[in-house]
Amino acid sequence: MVSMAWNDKTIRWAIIGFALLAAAGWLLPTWILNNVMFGLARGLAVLGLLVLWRTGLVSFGHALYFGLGAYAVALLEKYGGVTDVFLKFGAAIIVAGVFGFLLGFVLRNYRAIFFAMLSLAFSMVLYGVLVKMEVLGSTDGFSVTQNTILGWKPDGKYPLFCFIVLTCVIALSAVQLYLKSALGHLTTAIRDNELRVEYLGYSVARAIHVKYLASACLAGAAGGAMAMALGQVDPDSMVNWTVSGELVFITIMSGAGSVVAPFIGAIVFEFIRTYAFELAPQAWQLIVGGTLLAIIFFLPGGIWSLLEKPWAKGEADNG
Amino acid sequence: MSSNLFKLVGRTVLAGGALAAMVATGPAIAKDTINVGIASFLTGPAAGPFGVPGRNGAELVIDAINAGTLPAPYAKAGFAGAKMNPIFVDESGGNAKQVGEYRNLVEKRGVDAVLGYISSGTCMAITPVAEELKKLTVLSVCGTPRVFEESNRTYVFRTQAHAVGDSIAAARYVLDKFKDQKGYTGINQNYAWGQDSYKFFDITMKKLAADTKASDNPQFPKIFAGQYGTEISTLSLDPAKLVHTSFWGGDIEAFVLQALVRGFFKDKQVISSVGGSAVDSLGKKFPDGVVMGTRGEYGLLVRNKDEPLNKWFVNEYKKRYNAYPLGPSYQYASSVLAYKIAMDAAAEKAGGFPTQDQTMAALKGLSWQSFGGKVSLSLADGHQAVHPVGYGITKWDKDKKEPSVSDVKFYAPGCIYAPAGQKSADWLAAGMPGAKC
Amino acid sequence: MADTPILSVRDLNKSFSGIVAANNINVDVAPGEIVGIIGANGAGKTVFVNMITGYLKPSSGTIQFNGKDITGIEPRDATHEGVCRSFQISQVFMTMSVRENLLIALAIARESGTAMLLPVDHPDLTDECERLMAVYKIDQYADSTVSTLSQGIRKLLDIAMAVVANPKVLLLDEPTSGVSVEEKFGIMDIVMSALKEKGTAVLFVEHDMEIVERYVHRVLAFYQGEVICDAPPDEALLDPKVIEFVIGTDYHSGGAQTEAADA
Amino acid sequence: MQLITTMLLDGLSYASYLFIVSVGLTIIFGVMKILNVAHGAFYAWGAYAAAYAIGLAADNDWPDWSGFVLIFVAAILVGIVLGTIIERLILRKMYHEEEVLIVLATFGIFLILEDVILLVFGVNPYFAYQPMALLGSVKMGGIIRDVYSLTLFGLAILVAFGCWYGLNRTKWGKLLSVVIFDREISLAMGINVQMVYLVTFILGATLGALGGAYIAPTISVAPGFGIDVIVLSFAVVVIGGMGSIPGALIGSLMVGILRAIAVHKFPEFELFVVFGVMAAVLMIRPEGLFAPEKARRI
Repeated sequence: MVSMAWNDKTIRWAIIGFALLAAAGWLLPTWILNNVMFGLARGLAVLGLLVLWRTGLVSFGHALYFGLGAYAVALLEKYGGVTDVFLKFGAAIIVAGVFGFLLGFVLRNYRAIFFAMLSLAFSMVLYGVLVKMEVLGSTDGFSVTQNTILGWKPDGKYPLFCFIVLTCVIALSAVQLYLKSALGHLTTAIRDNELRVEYLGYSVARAIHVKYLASACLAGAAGGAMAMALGQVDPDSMVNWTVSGELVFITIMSGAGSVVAPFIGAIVFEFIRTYAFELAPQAWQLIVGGTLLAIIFFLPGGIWSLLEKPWAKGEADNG
Repeated sequence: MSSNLFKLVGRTVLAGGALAAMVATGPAIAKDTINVGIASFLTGPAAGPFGVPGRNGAELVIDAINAGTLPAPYAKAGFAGAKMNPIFVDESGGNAKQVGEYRNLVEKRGVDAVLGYISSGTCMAITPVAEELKKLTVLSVCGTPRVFEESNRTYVFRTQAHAVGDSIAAARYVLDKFKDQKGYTGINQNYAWGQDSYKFFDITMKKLAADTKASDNPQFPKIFAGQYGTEISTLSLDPAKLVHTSFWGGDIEAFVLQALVRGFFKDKQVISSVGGSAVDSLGKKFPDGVVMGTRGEYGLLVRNKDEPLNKWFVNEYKKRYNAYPLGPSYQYASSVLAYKIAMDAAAEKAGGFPTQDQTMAALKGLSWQSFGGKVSLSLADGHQAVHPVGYGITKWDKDKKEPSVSDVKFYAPGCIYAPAGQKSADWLAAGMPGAKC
Repeated sequence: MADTPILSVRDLNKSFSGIVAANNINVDVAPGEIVGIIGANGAGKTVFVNMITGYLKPSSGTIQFNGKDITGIEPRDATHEGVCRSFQISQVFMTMSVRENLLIALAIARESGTAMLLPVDHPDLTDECERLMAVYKIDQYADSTVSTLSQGIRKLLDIAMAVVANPKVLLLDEPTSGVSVEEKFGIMDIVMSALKEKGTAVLFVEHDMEIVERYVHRVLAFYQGEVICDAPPDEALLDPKVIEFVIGTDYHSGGAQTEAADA
Repeated sequence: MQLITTMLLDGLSYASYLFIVSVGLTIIFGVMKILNVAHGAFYAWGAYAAAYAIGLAADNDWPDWSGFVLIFVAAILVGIVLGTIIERLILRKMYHEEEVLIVLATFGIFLILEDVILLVFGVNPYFAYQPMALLGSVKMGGIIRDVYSLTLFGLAILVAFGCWYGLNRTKWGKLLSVVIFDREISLAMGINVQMVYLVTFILGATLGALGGAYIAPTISVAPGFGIDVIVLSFAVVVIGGMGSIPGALIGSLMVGILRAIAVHKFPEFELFVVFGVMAAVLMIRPEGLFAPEKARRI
């Protein structure tokens, strides 16, 4: 398995790149470290959306899992006193996974706009519950401030940064291997022609369910990582429909060409937002919205399409 | 690239060395300018009635301090001699965004301090981050007592008294003025500020007038919901006469407009703890007879107070922004002033430009004459301010064509805040022992 | 029809909101038998194929395969049982290459669940894939994206993908429709010779009577949802009802084929 | 009994508001298959334009009733200007794209329009209470209600009737149903589909703006209040069936009345109710309660 992963060019380069990033993190100013960390965390959710998107499905409700992951971390710390990063992160994935598994039974039968709308509805149900329940923090949410790693309480964010980088590498490699497998090729196959997949003898619903579950877990992981990196969860920043919209936005901005693209796109997004907010505190939405339109019109393949050519060239050179 | 990296490493090492050298007590290197982040709502529904007046109040006072034109005893120019370069940032967009932006202010833009914040939600969210980043942060407006009662803070101060006093004063005021009211209910926003405001009003009423009936259906709509038709119906059906609200910003304005047409204010006695902005923005549309608070000696309640600082503030503000200063204008101005006083005092004590620790030491427990009245950082180990809180009854002044208030009554801090070291909820539950009214 | 039939259809009916699309159909197919299904547009040929392969549920009647009742099962279960089909309009994965199309089909056809987790370029799958492409003479297009290829190639791929699961009964829905006249016989030769060795029973829907005459053992003629003739081709093509309702008089008088390929 | 009357009236008045806001969304979806997130921006722009105009009228001592005229003028102006710009400059170039991309593009448009409001109108709230004050109040079911909110009900009926009449009794409506049924066929028939799309989009935008303009007198018109409207009208439209006008009517009634019950009896469930119903309807009848019959394609 490990050798199979290493033999994959994308994974190999991603591991090298992320290792360099982790090393660079030691030297980076904290604000850059933070923004990269937020980008990586969000990138996990975008990776999940990419898996769905390759199947032709777009969820306008993945903030549901992002939020579940984030709130799992926050509630576990608040009411359970758990501070360990591994435990909190695990809980985020499990909670999102359980919900993804259950809702998957419903959503796997939906396509196109209906899939998008039902996802949206589910996420807004969670939003409605969170906003109105005082025990769940209502609109205030909670702080997440205690991060320990196996009993060690690190000073500063660097260890958490490394943890998130490691998570991203693992997630990215797993998704890459999955996409290269026959099961992963089904992703495109289902988008192309569901009828044929059924006639070949594979249950499209089951295949979509698996993908949905995977993307839910990734979004949950993203929410958990975000909660720990940011130190705060609240419904408007984690669960509202605008968050789902942002995730889809980053997916389009990144491009579906590679499993690396979501992370690049999400980091770019984080910096665009930071600078927009700094340069134009009263018009930052205008800059973000303008970027979105510009990408749709002038860069339909996303940021990845800019990198794809040199990448493909390198591939050819390597034989 | 590699050479840049090298420079970066070099700089980090150098900075680390400098920091280590500075850890000793000596004064910091003198500065000509300091950068201070000032957060308030610049977009969204709270921008007009709260964020922008707050920002303006800060801007007015910062400019005056930079130029040295503030009246005595604050006429000395600058913050420990340095000019302040304010960086105004937007508070809207949710708590998580605010936390991210706070980090950017401190870590990217390298501010010397952060001032401001209106929403209790934002304050709760950024306080732990301020502690983590060890950055002096002075909260200006937000009210939830949880900021300091949940845990001890080192780097966070609040120059505004917390919400408990607003609620206790509201209860005391209505019990003083309106004896027989067949119970009370409330409409408050569903987050820290609204929940706390009503909770403490409720407990105080139960303690002070046990026979007054509490409604079993007080309303908690989402903040910035905008339409309250259904809620107004519910409140109308409730037999309670007193309606407590801590609505603020666009919400109080929308609520008043919608309730007004339905004759709500004829039937009910509304107590608004922080609706002052609506009194000005709605002008003669605002109903007479509403019990109105401004959370301190601010805005409407002190508009005609004959004190040099207050007169200067009201006149200069009016001249520059063509409007009366509102509560948030006072609250932001007060934070800026407190920061200046602390910087100056710390500079004097250290004999040079003060470090953050020295400024904080000077700020701790500070008492000062602010624009509306006296404020003391006497709670939470010198981090949380107290000051009198008052209420009055609104009345449109036909002759001057501007709003006015009558029957203004202020309650001294000793009457409405738990003594230092006690949690507000415990103190209230015990029946407010030792309250001096 | 000496052997026990591999496929046995009894009293099959199907109606869509009042319109009868299949009326009391009874058919037996022996292992290895080649059956041509003919009929005008809307006669119920495709409905019949759709019911056998589980795409449509019959209103009544039974379908037995190898002695087992397979009435109304899901298409994928029909495939697992050994009943596969191709489509009138090729149902292939348009944005993928010919090789990828077949690799997916092969991976699914493997019974073991882990085959799906293997990378598609695993030799377990690729060897078989290369062999199939050679048999169906599509190997020269292995790396071309399907959407760039001609109808004829797509048809071949479509059929090759249906054969991957080693069906006992294969239903081909108009294997030569939309294909140029020159390609038609080429395609049928390739397919029929590939299937002959396997002993697969084949039912194919066809409009071209020359093809029917050349390849089939038996003809089923459909008209208004009914089987109006079930006989060997030489007999069936002379049946007056078949001539009147299906092939028209032009065919035997040597005129041009009246019925264009279905759109 | 009093409670039931109150809940019913509150629910109906909220439902009327929802219907006016969401009917434009459903029309655009029905004809153009675009889920228009920018609808929230039309709503906000309508409210701003109306509030601005009414304020101006009040400053110039126009009679109070002029507000009612200005509401409609403002909505139509906003609809024509924004509708034309967006359809011509952006959407027209995108009809061949994936649904999702179009939705995202409208999301981008929404973000931009939100901030342009700030740049044009500033951050201070606008008030336009004159029309509401003019109509006064009336006692119904034991409590006082404002007449203005009750007129919402009339407006909703008017809009519903107008849509029904326009679609079923005019030549234009017949044209529209052809385009809805099949874009290719209508192109082949020589229908100017581009024109139909433009007019539809302007109509939808105008209705969205009308929702905002009509509600403006009752609220403080301040930045950022278009966001919640978007998902709310999505919910209404999905419940009724995307593209169906009777569906939008039923959806509004369901959401309006359920929400009123929730606010009166179970305030914690106010938001949950709306989206819970949306999810439930999607699960039971994905096409919505009143989806237009679709031709099945094999």
